[in-house]
Amino acid sequence: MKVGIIRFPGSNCDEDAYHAVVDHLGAEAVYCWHKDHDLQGADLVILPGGFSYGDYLRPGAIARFSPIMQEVVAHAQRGAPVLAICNGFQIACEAGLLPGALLRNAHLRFVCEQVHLRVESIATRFTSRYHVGQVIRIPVAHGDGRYTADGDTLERLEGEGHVVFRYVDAGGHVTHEANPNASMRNIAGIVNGAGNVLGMMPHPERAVDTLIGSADGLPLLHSLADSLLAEVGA
Amino acid sequence: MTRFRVAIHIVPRRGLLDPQGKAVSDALHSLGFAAVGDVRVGRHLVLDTDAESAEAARASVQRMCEQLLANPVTEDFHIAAVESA
Amino acid sequence: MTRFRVAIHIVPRRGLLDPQGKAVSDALHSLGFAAVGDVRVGRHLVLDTDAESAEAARASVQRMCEQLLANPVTEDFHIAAVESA
Amino acid sequence: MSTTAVKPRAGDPEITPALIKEHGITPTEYERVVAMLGRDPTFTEIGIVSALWSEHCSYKHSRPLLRTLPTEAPWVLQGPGENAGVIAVKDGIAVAFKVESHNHPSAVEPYQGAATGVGGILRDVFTMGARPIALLNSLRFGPLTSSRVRYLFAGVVKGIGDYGNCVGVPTVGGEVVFDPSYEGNPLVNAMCVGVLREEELIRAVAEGVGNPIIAVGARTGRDGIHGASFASEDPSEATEAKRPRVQVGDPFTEKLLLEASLELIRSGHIVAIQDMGAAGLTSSSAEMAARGDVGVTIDTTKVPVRETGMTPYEILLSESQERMLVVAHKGREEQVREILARWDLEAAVIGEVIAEPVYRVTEGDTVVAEFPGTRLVTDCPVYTIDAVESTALAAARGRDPHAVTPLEEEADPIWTLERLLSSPTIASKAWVWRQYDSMVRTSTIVGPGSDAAVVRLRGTDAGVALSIDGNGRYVALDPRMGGRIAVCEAARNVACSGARPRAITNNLNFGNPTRPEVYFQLSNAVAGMGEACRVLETPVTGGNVSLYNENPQGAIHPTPTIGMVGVLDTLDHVTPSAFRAAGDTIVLFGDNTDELGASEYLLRVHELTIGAPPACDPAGERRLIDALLDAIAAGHVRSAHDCSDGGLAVTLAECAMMRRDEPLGFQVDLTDWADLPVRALLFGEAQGRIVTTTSSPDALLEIAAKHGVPAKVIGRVVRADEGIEFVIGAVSARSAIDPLARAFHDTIPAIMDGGTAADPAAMVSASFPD
Ligand SMILES: Nc1ncnc2c1ncn2[C@@H]1O[C@H](COP(=O)(O)OP(=O)(O)O)[C@@H](O)[C@H]1O
Ligand SMILES: [Mg+2]
Repeated sequence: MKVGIIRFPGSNCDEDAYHAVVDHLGAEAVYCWHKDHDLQGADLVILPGGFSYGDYLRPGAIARFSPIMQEVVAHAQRGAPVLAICNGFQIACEAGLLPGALLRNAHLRFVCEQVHLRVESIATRFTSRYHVGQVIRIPVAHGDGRYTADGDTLERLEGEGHVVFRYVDAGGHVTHEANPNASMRNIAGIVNGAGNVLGMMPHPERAVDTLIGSADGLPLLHSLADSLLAEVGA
Repeated sequence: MTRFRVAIHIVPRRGLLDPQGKAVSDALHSLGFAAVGDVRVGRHLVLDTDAESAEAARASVQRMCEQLLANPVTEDFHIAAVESA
Repeated sequence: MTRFRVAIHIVPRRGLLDPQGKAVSDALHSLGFAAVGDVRVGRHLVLDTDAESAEAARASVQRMCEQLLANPVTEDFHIAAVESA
Repeated sequence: MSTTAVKPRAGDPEITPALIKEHGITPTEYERVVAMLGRDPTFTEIGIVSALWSEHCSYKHSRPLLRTLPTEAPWVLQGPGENAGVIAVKDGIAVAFKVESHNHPSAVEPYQGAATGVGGILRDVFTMGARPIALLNSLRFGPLTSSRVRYLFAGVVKGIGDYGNCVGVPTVGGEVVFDPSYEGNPLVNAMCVGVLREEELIRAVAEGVGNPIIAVGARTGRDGIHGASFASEDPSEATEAKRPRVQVGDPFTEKLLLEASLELIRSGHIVAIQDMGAAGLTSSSAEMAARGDVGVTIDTTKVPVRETGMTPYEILLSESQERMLVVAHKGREEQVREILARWDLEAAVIGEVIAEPVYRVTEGDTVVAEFPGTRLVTDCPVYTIDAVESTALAAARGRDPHAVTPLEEEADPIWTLERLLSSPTIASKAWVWRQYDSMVRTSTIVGPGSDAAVVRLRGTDAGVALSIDGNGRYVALDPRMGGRIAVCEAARNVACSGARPRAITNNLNFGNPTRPEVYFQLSNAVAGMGEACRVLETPVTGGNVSLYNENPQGAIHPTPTIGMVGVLDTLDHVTPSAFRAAGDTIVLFGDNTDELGASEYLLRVHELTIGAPPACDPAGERRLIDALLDAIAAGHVRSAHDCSDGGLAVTLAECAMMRRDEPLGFQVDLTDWADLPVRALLFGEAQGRIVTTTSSPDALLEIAAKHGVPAKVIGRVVRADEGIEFVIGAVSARSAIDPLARAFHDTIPAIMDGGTAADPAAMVSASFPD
């Protein structure tokens, strides 16, 4: 399995994604430069966190026009997996890979802390190693993470099981206090209709080792590896 | 070719939560501006561009808004003024 | 008392770096809008307020800008329109 | 010596005594310039001198004092004199670190002032060839009861957060103190730590005749002109008129500059690199030339500018951010340009290193400034002032804290404890550090909220422990003792996390040094710092001086802040501050004393800054640290937290409920000290104490005894629902955890976001700019 990590100007979680994949998952990873048109044969594409183009105008608005994004979109259209984390999630929404938008946190401040997420669906290639209703601890670090979409979109996401992670309290309950940014319906992560693009505000690549606070993000990477292995096997 | 200065307003779509607007309105109240009601906070862009005519400038800025400047999911835009710069 | 809707533009002061404006201008160029020159990004506020007259509304908004809405060190503001709402 | 003709430039103002004064140049200094040049200086030259001879760049009032500080140890690879200090850690890995102040810009525009402060310190570190891995900050404000202070506090925190978060360097620690002495003159000190391989160390020394000098990064605008001399003036007089001088930071460009600079340094195409910080192009070029003892020539028409019609004076003195000056190998200009272009950055050759021993600036073919050799830097004046202690402060120190009548409520020590825990200076700063990305780079083992942060160094099993500390109250009341305490407290913090303190950087925030009583504070504080550094073997590898911190009420508390770097040879030794589990035994290292002077208790409960600060014996602190580190290495220490603001009671309470989700309780018996006044025992700030927990108390006591450090079992950790309890002979005091936890955790959020009481000004700075 080969992972392509996209490097935009202003990406700053690219190295963290690299270490998570190489040191903790034991897979191969390459960086893909935003000005290139080359995914270097990556099976999985990661759109990492950071502040592409300084988040100027709107987070993700400028990055989505980077040359490499044409390849990322084509890769996604082929049904190949894309993991879009934090700023990557914002870029994916701007690029139309995922529905909705991520707006300024309602309290208007950046927030960095460990949060609890409830796994809402394990019928995705990103979450097969979790169990439904499992509560995991993963950090968030963002200023614009308030997931927003129109009513129809929300109904569709819910109805088709495309809401993958929700902010909850330690006991697994969806509460206002557990929501770090006032995102609609406490949504922390969603998949697209085809199930191959996951966008999430929390950082699974920062939760790969108890030494740095949590290893609850590792099963996500392992789920992806499983699914890719199954494809090769098939 | 003439240089035009174009003003654009980009505002959060009505019905969406506008926490900045709410924060500003609360702050104005606590400063004693009790008569203030709703406040909406958006962006004001001023850009210079060369074009054959004011209409051409407006048309080009319209495309910029649709492609980049406004988010079609959450924002509305309005080209407020086109003046020769 | 009448309800007025007031539009306010707040822009980074000329001469100060406007990194956001520069990023937008660069992005427009790479999207092919080669004719674009300088871009400045500021804020556009629309607020409703009750006042005896349009003049009174404007005067009150002027004070809001001075006291709260604009940063006196880095920004200029302009009251663009006062209309009965 | 023959010099090229330098004539006044058409359009420049005439040199008058008023203009010279306006540039902060004294008549004697002016004579010095004339003697150096053998003629009258031009307007451009006046600008250059005013910048380079400002306190900020020249250290003219502090240099002789700084020279007394110890700067060497076997692990020091780079001491003071460069953009940052560097120490060796392990396996060829080294760390670079430095602290810098942005006090005056932050007083005027808190958001941009603090943001650009972070930008500057990042550049100081990555110009050494080091990749920044951690940021810390030390902040001082007036009391939060003022809306202006809330505005400054919110803006500074957001500015620091937005900049570091965007660049992608975790902010892992810091401190915030609120005291009336900083009203109107906040302190914003930022520290950065970077990692490098020893062989990658690069110095900012211009070399090689014919080598091109290249301006890199952002374009030059009219912002911040005269920031350096601005930082060297008393802001209470001058600030209002100088507002347009603020600079706007662009962290996105900084991130590109960081990546491009590290790539440039590794490429071998360049000789030297320096950030254009205070006094911009002038100071960076003159300092690089002086370090290499070479001549340089610079053509201002070649500098990429953001605005039209900029004069040489403006181009030389602009403090536009996110710019670097590079000396490249001759013939490699194209390669340098290519690397920068990859990061969408500009590079322009603006001058070269020359054989002739002059510092020359031209505007096209016209020479607009020329100084002989490197004398501009080396001949700058140095002042020593007669030091006289302020009689008011000496009198305040002389007052007996025991003569202060306790309030009625103090009959219950729990009341006093709660009052202290809700002092904004002591209360949890989670409201602040939640706004900082403390985890990016996935190397933060211990983030904000502990005694010291711990950051691992990839490629080794080692880590660094980082802390920034200072207590202006102590220094005000006794500068020498205060200087010692600042260093010792920082060292104790680092040791509590399991690290051996190795070196410091420091920021001297003081008032106007030409006043004898301020110079007294400065000279004595530096002396105290030096004493402690020598005993602890933590040399000073760099720092910064910020003088003229005054408000209309007078000088701020003299505030040296100490950035301490410690090393953990293995991450197995990382030790938390918070209690770990019920049943653990609490062992106090060090002794309780009857010292209540200069305490947070007196300030918070009685609004008094009086009495002598606690005595600090660096040799005793050294033994304490050695004992603690031995005990940690032997695996006997489950948690360690040092006693500082608020004394023993506050320290124990913090250990119990620092982790809000998983609090614990404690029961301690202090009957051994029953002869001490209760408030001195519980709230006095005696130095040299650490609260540890262990499951092997005997082993711990044995190690302490071996080092000659007093140590005693004082109690045990219990479940949270059992609350806390102090027994002192016949006296005992108990409390549930909850009210104390609320005092500690909710105070700052309640002040800053508390419903309708929210401060409008704070809100605006918190929501803008976006
Ligand atoms: N308080 C101090 N103690 C020791 N060295 C200091 C202190 N203040 C400044 N220095 C050293 O003086 C040198 C020059 O100062 P510096 O602050 O780098 O100027 P700049 O503001 O351009 O960065 C630096 O090497 C710095 O480490
Ligand atoms: Mg420097």
